[in-house]
Amino acid sequence: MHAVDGVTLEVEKGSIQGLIGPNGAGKTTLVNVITGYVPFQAGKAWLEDDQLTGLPAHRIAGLGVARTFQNIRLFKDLSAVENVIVGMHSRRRDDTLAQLGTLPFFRRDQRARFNEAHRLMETAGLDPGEVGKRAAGTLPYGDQRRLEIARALALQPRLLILDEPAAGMNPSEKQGIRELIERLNKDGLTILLIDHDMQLVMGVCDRVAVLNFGRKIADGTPEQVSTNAAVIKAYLGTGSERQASSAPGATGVEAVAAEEAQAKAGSKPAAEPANSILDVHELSVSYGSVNAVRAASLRVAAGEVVALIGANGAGKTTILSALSGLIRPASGTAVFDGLDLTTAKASAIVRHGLVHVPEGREILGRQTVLENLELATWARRDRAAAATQIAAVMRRFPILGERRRMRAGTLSGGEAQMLAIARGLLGKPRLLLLDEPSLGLAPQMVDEVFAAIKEIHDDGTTILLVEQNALRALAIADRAYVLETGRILLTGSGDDLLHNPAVRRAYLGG
Amino acid sequence: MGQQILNAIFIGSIYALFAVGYTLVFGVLDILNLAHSAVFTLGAAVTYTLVVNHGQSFWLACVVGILVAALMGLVIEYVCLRPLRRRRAPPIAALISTIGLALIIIAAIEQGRPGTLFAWLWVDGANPVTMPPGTFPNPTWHVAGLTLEGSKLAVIPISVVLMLVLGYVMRFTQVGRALRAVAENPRAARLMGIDVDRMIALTLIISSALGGLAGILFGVALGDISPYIGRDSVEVRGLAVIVLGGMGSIPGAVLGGYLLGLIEVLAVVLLGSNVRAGVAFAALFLMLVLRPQGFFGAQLREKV
Amino acid sequence: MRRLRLGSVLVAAIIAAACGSAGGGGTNGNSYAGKTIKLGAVLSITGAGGVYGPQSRDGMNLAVEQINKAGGVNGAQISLIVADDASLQAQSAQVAQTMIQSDQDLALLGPTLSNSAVAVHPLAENQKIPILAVSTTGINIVPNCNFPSTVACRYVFRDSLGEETAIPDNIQSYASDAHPATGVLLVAQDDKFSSDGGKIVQATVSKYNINLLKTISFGKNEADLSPYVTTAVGLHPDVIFITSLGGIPAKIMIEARKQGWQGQFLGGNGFNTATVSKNAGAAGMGARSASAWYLGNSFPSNAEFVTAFKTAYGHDPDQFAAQGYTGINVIADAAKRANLTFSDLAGDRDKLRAAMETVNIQSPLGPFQFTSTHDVKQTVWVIKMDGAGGFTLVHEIKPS
Amino acid sequence: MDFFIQLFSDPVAFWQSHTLLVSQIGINSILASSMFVVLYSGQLSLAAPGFMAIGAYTSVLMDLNLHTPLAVDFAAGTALAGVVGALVGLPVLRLRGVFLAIATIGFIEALSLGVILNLPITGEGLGLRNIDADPVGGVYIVLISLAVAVFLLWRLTKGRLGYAWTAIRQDELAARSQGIDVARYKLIAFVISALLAGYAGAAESHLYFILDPNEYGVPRTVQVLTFAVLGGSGNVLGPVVGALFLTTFPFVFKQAGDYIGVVSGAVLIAIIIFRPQGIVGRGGFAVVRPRWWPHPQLRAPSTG
Repeated sequence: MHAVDGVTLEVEKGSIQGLIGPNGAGKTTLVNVITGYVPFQAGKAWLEDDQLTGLPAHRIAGLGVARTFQNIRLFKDLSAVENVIVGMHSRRRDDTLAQLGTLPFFRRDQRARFNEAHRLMETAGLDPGEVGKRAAGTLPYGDQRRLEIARALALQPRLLILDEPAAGMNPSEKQGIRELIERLNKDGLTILLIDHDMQLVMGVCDRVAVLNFGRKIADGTPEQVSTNAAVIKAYLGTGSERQASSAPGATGVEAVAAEEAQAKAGSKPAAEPANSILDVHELSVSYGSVNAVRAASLRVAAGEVVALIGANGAGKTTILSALSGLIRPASGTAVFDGLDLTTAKASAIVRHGLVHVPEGREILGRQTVLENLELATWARRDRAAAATQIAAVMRRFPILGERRRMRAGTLSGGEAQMLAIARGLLGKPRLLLLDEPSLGLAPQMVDEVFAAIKEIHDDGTTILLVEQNALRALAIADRAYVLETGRILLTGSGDDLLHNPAVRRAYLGG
Repeated sequence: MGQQILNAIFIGSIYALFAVGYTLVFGVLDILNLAHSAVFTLGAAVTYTLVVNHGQSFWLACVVGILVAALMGLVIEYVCLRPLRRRRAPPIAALISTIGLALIIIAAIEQGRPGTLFAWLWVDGANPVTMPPGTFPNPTWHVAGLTLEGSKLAVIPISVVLMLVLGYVMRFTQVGRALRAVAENPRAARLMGIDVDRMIALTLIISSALGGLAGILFGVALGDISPYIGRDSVEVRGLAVIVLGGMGSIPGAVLGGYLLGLIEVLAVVLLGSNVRAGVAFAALFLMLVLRPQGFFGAQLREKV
Repeated sequence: MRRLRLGSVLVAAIIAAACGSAGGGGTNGNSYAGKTIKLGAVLSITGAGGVYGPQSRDGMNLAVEQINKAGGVNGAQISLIVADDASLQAQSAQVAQTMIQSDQDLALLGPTLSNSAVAVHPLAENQKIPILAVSTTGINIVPNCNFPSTVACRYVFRDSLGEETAIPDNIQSYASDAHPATGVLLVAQDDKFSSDGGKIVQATVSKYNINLLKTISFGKNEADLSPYVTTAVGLHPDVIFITSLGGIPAKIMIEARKQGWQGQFLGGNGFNTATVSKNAGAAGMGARSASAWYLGNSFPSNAEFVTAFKTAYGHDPDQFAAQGYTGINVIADAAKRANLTFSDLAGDRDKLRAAMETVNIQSPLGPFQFTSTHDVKQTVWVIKMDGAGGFTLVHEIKPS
Repeated sequence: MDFFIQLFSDPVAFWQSHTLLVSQIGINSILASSMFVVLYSGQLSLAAPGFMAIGAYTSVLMDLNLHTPLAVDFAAGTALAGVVGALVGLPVLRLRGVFLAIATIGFIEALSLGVILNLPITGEGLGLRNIDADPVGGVYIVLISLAVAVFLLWRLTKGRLGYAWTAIRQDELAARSQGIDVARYKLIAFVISALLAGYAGAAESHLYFILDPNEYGVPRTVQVLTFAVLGGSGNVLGPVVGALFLTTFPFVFKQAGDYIGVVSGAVLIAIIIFRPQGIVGRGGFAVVRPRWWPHPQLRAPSTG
């Protein structure tokens, strides 16, 4: 299977090139290939007239290709300044002997480096005086992103690759990043920008390339791309023409407020059920200094399908993880059918009938499909029933029946997703948490997955669905919550939200 | 030569039995449990003390010895490992804490003399002792120039059967699957309702019980029980074995055990002198440089 | 230990009072009343030498208590500190250094193993403090402790029977009894005591035209000796010579008997302790070695020593206990005649050294004197294991 | 306690009566520092005793046979250790974590098999008698070289090299993205560590009248690792503190008597559990640091 397949991409010197595409489209893989983390299978890459093909990562960096990472990779225990100084490595003369002698010019250089580091942090919009001495890992999320950029700038790169610099940021932070990018570009830096936030990408990029399933499906000015039907299809999923006509436009930030109002007006007050099986109240979760979920409240009644939608980093997955006991919330309550989820052990939660099918499936690649299924019945006491259900499941997903003796690691993405869902079912759930079940799947697979979900629901299982294919999710959802940067932005019935522009904004940025 | 092959198979079984427990813990936790060889010694010591100083029957003593070893497994988990897991400490910290426990166990046995704190555990100090003859049936046959000694012969089927059972459990039972799940992806395991902590505790119990049993078999069959049998016979060799077989691989550990036994005896027969322990390591060193994943270590990549 | 010690004190008191032997009752004019003579013993309580060390310690403690109860050395009480060197060379040296420098001891005893002696004795010589070896029997212990340098060490003495005497005597006595034709030598190569023994065996056998078929060496930390024994037994020798330490001889005997070998075991000082005889059990029956001491020997002071020891510790003493006991008495006697000042340590150490050269006392080892090379001249007892943890006498060889 | 009483009441007498202890602390500190270098660059190498042996035997043999001045002996021993370090490092450094650890153990054992135990010139396992040893006077050399070593390391960790090492230790991937040649800097660290160990070996060999082969085995490497990890391997001072603490421990707690082993084992566990990052390091000395003291950069415990 090809993560990236025959992609040609030219970045014009001094320009900002955008690279977009739905999750799993292969954007990050492409970057990893360019920067030498993943070996080329075929093809070549040049930076101006330097060959990059086949060089080790550190050489490529030395040639002036700086990058940031999608999941921030700072040296967490070094201070912010030190992080930036590490970035100067490749263009810094080897001063080992000088240090040993603590020669004066070493001290001078050291001071010079500190000053430069401070300058770079200022460029990246950090206040060195304030954050300079703090350990990088303890900085707020936004600052960590900026620091990573400052560190990248320390290489004095010819090309700067930003991998989702704005992920999980709130509008004002995003605005800051946008200005930063534009400023860097004005100083003549060439930038390759990867981000989910259309509004950002469309706003700053001179040209935008679109990847889907490892292939380039469009390349051109933001206008051309944003009106390209293939792109819209790739993004909002395989909906009917009606949705396709409402293209993801580059609505300016100034429009945000207006849309906010429009959204509130457009959506009826959330018709939350009185008697709920799951009741989450003011739930807040934070990773260190990052507040991933801020006082989110939601309820699910028995028999419902409730969708939880929102852009990347909005906190959807975090909420699910908190519910299934993988992480402990900072505050708030979450009760499932009398069981306090904020304190119960993960194993107890499963036994109580709340089963979480995680993002990225997390199937056990080293065990066979059958073993995966049998293990899924771990929490159950009714062995016989479990056995029959395994058979039933394999009938429902014939592909699993065929492959039962194969190592799960060899399954394709779609098959793996089926396995993950089947595993969830075998846990005998009364409430099933599905996280991004269609992630990176081909359209026909997506159809199958949703068919399966519908079936499961018809069998009377309550479902809380996190899905970035909003149209598909809303289509089968009784109700939905729209999440933005850890907050519940609005809620309402599926149909209602389908037509709500705020949803589009939540997805395509703002 | 035939006799030498027997020697090799015998000591190989001991190595294998010991290493299986060793590698099991590494496979599940990615941690080297350096207290394992101390548990080996403890098993033998407890059994001897029960028989000789407390006049218990040999068979009862063996059972208790294994139980004590298993219990020590729990101690390792609750004292050395779990607190560090809770604090997300690096694996190297666990290395140190298990060293500490090993130190305690060995010192306790070493200092056990009449009238000391640990007299209940051991009274012979640093002295090596042997099971008094007659405490257990030990028929010896002389067949075709070979000496077949009951206690040594018994070791072979016992360890083979146990290792087969363990292999079966790991491969075909729900618990085995759960253990492998914890080893591969604890997060996924938790999502399936598996209590990871309990599984880890179970791992250490099994591992330590096997280690203790290996110690008992070694001490009884070789007529050598002392505070140092663990250190001298298996502590470092155990590492060699589990690497030869590929870290975390049970069949690998078994094969590695027998292989090491064979290499060593051949070294004695062919090269003479005291190159025994060294030869194995020369081989090990080469193999790590040439084929780091060992024979069965397909999963090395994930492990590192 | 404590409990036993208390018991022993009383008994020791009675005995010492009854017959003021073993260094008791001052004959010398000068008085050390109120002073303390600090001695340090470096012994292997744990590790390979743990088989011997505790015996020496018990013997020493017994002697100290008897002497102190009997009024001490010209009124001075002896305080003995025993430190464990875990049978490791480096640790041995560190322990000794602490005793010399920080404890400010007058003299040292030990260490248990020849392997450690090569680390400790040169140190003592270098620091000019008398040291009395009570169990080290390897080659070049005395007088040339700085081997290969041939300068005789002035501060190093020994009251234990060197393998250079023990092994040849043993072989000779057995050869004259049984005229064996072939032998195999099993030696722990990486231990000084053992490998020295091995060298001596190799040098001696030809004298009694025994054909040494093979020398099989192994590491002293080997746990499983079966392969070596199998090789040895495979050669069907009349004699198996074992020169090694601690539990090893017993393990070899057991394994060899199991494999159906019927010949004779010969060895050295490594055999001469109860533990070895006990562990070997029936397998060890008849195994011969030459010893510096024998439980039933007829020397007057031996009987007292044995009774006192049994009352104190509840079991028979062995060669190492006897040598340790003698060692303390030797130093006590020297100290008595040395006119110590108790103010100038270096001077006292020299005086003691000089006095030790002229020691002449009755001891469980017999009438005790040092040779000009600071070695011991004494009766040698060829003994064999009785298969039940004890030894029986074969020959008594008077000093030539 | 009288240990401290003397230390403070009569330092002169204390110094005179503990010179060998002090030198041993010095040696152990240098060894710990050599362990520190590799840990600091994110590698768990246990080869130190091997390089010690090289340094020790080389210097003593030169001293005894060629009668070259001490300085030359030391230099030769150290240099040879460095060269061997480079040769061993090249193939071995591909390995990570436990595998590197075990490969380096293999190196130690292979070395003792090939060189220490079976060559006439090295005494065939009986060790070498070094009649020129100076147990008391050696202390000054040791302390001076320790000071120098620590100072140099401290400088190194502050400069380009140190930043590279820290980057590698914390996140190899990110380090590469900053243009750091991971393989190269790992090797540099490995060789420096070899040099330090070699020097320590040479120095130690001139404190004792005997080179004890047993000092260059696995137990020693475990001991040194414990120094470094317990002291805190994120800071140059950590390993020195660790060595100081653990080396003096038995002297300080004389009243533990025979139970010293048990006690120190318990202490080991306690410390590592409550301070997984080591005694020195985050929140370690910060606790006792006076207000006017300059605030240190935060450093991570090495995960080896």
